[in-house]
Amino acid sequence: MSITSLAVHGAIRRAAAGASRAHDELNAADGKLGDGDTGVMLQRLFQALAALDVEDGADLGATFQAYAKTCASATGSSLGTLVTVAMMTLAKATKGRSEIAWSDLGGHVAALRDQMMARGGANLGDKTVVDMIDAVALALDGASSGEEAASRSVAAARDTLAQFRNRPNRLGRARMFGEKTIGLDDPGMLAFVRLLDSVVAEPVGR
Amino acid sequence: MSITSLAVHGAIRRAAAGASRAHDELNAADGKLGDGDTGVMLQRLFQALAALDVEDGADLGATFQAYAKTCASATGSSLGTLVTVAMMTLAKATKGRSEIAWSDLGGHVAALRDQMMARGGANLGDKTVVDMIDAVALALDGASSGEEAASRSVAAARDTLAQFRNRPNRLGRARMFGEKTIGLDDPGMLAFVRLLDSVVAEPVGR
Amino acid sequence: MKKLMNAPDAFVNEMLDGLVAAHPTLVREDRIIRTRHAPVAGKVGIVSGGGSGHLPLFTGYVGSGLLDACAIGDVFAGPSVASCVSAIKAADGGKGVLRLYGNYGGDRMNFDLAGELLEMDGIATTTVLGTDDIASAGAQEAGKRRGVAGIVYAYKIAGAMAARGADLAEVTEVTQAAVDACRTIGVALSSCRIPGAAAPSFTIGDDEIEMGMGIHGEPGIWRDTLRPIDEIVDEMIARLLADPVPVPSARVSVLVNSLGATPLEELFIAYRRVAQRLKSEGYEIVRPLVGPYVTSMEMAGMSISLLHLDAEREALLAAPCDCPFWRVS
Amino acid sequence: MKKLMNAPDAFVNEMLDGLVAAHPTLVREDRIIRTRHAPVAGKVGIVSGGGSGHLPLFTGYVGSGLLDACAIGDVFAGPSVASCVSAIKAADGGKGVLRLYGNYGGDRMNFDLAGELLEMDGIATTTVLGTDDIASAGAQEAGKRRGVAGIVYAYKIAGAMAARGADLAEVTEVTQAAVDACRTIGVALSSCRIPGAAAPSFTIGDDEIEMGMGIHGEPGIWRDTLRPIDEIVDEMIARLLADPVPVPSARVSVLVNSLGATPLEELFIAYRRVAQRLKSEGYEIVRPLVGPYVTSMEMAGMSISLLHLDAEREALLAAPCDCPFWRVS
Ligand SMILES: Nc1ncnc2c1ncn2[C@@H]1O[C@H](COP(=O)(O)OP(=O)(O)O)[C@@H](O)[C@H]1O
Ligand SMILES: Nc1ncnc2c1ncn2[C@@H]1O[C@H](COP(=O)(O)OP(=O)(O)O)[C@@H](O)[C@H]1O
Ligand SMILES: [Mg+2]
Ligand SMILES: [Mg+2]
Ligand SMILES: [Mg+2]
Ligand SMILES: [Mg+2]
Repeated sequence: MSITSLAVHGAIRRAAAGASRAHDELNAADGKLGDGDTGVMLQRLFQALAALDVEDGADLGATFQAYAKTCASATGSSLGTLVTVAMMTLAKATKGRSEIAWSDLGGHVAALRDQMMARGGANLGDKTVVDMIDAVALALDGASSGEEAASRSVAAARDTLAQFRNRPNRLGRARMFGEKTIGLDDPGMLAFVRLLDSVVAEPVGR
Repeated sequence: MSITSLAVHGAIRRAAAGASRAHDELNAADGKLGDGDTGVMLQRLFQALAALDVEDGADLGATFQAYAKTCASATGSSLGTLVTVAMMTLAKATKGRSEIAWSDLGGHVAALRDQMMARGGANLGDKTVVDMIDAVALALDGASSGEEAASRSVAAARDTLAQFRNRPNRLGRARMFGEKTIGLDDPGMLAFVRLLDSVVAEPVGR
Repeated sequence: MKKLMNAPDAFVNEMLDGLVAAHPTLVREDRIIRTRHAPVAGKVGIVSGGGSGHLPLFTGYVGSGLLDACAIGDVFAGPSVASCVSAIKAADGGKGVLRLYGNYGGDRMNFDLAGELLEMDGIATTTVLGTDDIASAGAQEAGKRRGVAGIVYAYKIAGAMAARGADLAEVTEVTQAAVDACRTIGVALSSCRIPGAAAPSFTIGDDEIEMGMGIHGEPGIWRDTLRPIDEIVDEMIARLLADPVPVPSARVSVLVNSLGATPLEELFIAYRRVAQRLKSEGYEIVRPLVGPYVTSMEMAGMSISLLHLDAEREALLAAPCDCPFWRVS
Repeated sequence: MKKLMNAPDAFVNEMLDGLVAAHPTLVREDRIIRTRHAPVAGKVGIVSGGGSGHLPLFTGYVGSGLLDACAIGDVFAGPSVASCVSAIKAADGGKGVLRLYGNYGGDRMNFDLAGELLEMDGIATTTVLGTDDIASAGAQEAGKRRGVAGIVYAYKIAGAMAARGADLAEVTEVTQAAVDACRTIGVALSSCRIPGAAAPSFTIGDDEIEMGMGIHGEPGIWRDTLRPIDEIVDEMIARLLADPVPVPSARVSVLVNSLGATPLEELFIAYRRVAQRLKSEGYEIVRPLVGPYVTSMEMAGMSISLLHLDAEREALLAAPCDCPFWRVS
């Protein structure tokens, strides 16, 4: 059981469907402490990714590189560029391989978390999507099947959203709202949960 | 019994007081079919006129010339410039005289009506201050005392206001509102009535 | 419609103080603004004037190759007769003065009176009135039309003609011909408030647009819910082209003007369509202008002005000019 | 907050179509605008970029003696990495490219990524971030401050320095010093709406003003009922002067900027007081700028930017430049 380009593209497609469903909710969440565009941005971005042609057995590095290129052209938003960073990181890490093992997924997620932090300047605890990815990376540690990966990451993501809800945002525009952000979900974290829920709604690996 | 510079200046002072009292009403009337400034303009203008020094026995032409000069500097509004025109007309007509007879007043008013029409391009019936002045000029014809002049002109002015209320404005900005002006008083006509009421509230001649 | 101001009565004077402080090429004398070099001996003077609240109009166009002096009224009120007199005097370099201003009753009386008072001083004056607003009266009553943004073209033509050394009659004739070749129509989206006034100058619904409204809120042709700008531009261009000019030309200049609050982004979206439409009708656009040239404070809306060109007018449009808000070099 | 537009999704592209149609000195390539002559061989390139909705910023300052190219994002959103790459390439004349843009997280990531992607192509890049908004972070955290209207001065300095033939390190150093010598503070009176958004970007009461608010509605220092502009200007100037710059000077330039709907009349009333206050504090004002230089569509409000000068910076400010919205000659 492993992750191939086709499996990844299936996940991207389900994420795109999830982004459409969550469009209004995410815009509204961003409207409270940002500029209200998280939903529209993610919907457009994942639609563009889902529209790419990905063949089964394709080199994973090439697949992620194609995603990275599409992201780099399709969006200039901060969350969108973090997706670009993630895709670039995965492209480098999986270059020349047509599959990766489920047990390696946690390591890849940890690597892209680090790249996102280096690029975006967020620290853990700032209440951003990075905190979500950190929690998922930890949860995936030791997971060796798609089912395990799915259940662990979903549980970790939900817990993390709930934990951070009552903490203040410490980054970017949301930071300016200070204590007023307590009680609100960070739109990037919320988006991660919604997209992950959609991705795992069907079996992710084979 | 005749009209001297001092009598004229008394009338100007009472008109100034009347303009202050009618300030809000005239602004409101102008607000409905103009730019809402008739009250503020007349208050300022007549205060400037009332502040001039006028000596008893002064040449009427010089008195009116001083008013004309003040008007020319103090206002750029259309009604204000019509007052300037009136003052210039009276200055020419009374040059070298220290008094005029009540029986001549109607002729002077008719002359300034004609000058106002020539300058401003209004026709009789357009529902402007000119219709008011026309009515007063006619009413003054044959009046030979201050009391007679006062009662006749006040009656004519009130009648004219009432008559024109149900006709449409046909000049300037108010013209653009067409039939919507029916039922509304023209601010210039209304102002004339209010100021005239103040002027005749005390005896005008000696 | 909140305002960054002090006492409403001080609005115009404080505005003029700031204008000349920021632009030392302008000289203020009470309620007139003139160029530092005015009057220029041997040159026909160009004066304008009108109410405040329309910057850059009127006084922002005082500069070389444009206006020599300008008489300034209160917000949306004519300049006083005394200001008109001073402005004409300030512009008179001995070859006479063209009075070039918008066709509003009060302004006409004031400039006319001023001209007559100055006849005794031997200053020759002529008059050209801006009458470009096609929504304000029908083509048969073109003389009753109000002046709006198109007057900016008339300033340019008159200023360039005077700078060339033309005499008063020539300047007047060429300027009048430019006005006759110019047509404007505007749309309004939101109102403005005169400083100190209790209420906005007019009201318009949150989802409404008015076609043909004047720059002081004078009623227009129709009012309806807002629609895509392409449709609005198409109607405006159709109305402009349907209004005959004495000598039509396939070469035109066009001014897409903001009434104030409408941002540049929207003007460019509109200009894009204007250019498409005019091209598809066979016109070539020369020296287009896009920006806030004639405004009504915080009013939202825009106008389109079309100037039909001939060789002379095109050359005059290209002649150098320099004022704080418009420079050709 | 009605908008003259077509589909919200088409807003930026249609705006750019109109911009280049009206200004043939600008060339559009998808989501970048460059000068007709870019890249200029042997000259350091200056690029900027940022979200749309701030015209003339950012792309309106593409022109000689200013920016060579600009990457354009959606309204209030960063330009894509791909646009940043294209803009840098378009500006590279072989002597490297300065990336000069406002300090916003997303824009930084995008320009940084773009720079790294281009390292392989052998294009040398440096970065200077606009950080002039003193309300956005304290003086001890000046590196966290956002960039607002003061970046216009940085454009001028960088563009003039590059035009002189300075190398990338020199251009970068002098531009960074200009940013360090510049301070801005703004006030907001009313909100704006992103095209297609259901609600305004923020809300503010009908009688309220907010001191220090950012150009996207970022919260400021205080919010209270509107007061006379002289009091507001006095506080703004006091705040600007209380914020230390590395090398203070008694010669300063000042930009009084409209956020969009605030009319020129009000800007001049404000400038009048700015000039009075600065003079009474012993400053001499050089080349003041008053107008809409950095806006947020229909937002009402204004900002004041103060640039401390030295001899070199003053000369660079006076150097010729030419773009659709700013010309020095
Ligand atoms: N520098 C950053 N580091 C980590 N996460 C970030 C950063 N900037 C933004 N985010 C995440 O992105 C979310 C906002 O996304 P979005 O609204 O799409 O972007 P934008 O802020 O450009 O409008 C935030 O809620 C946060 O989780
Ligand atoms: N050309 C004119 N001829 C006669 N009366 C006029 C003319 N223009 C204006 N008026 C009178 O002036 C009144 C408006 O005065 P006011 O509001 O003070 O001037 P403005 O229209 O300049 O704001 C009108 O109601 C009308 O009676
Ligand atoms: Mg957002
Ligand atoms: Mg009025
Ligand atoms: Mg008026
Ligand atoms: Mg955004």
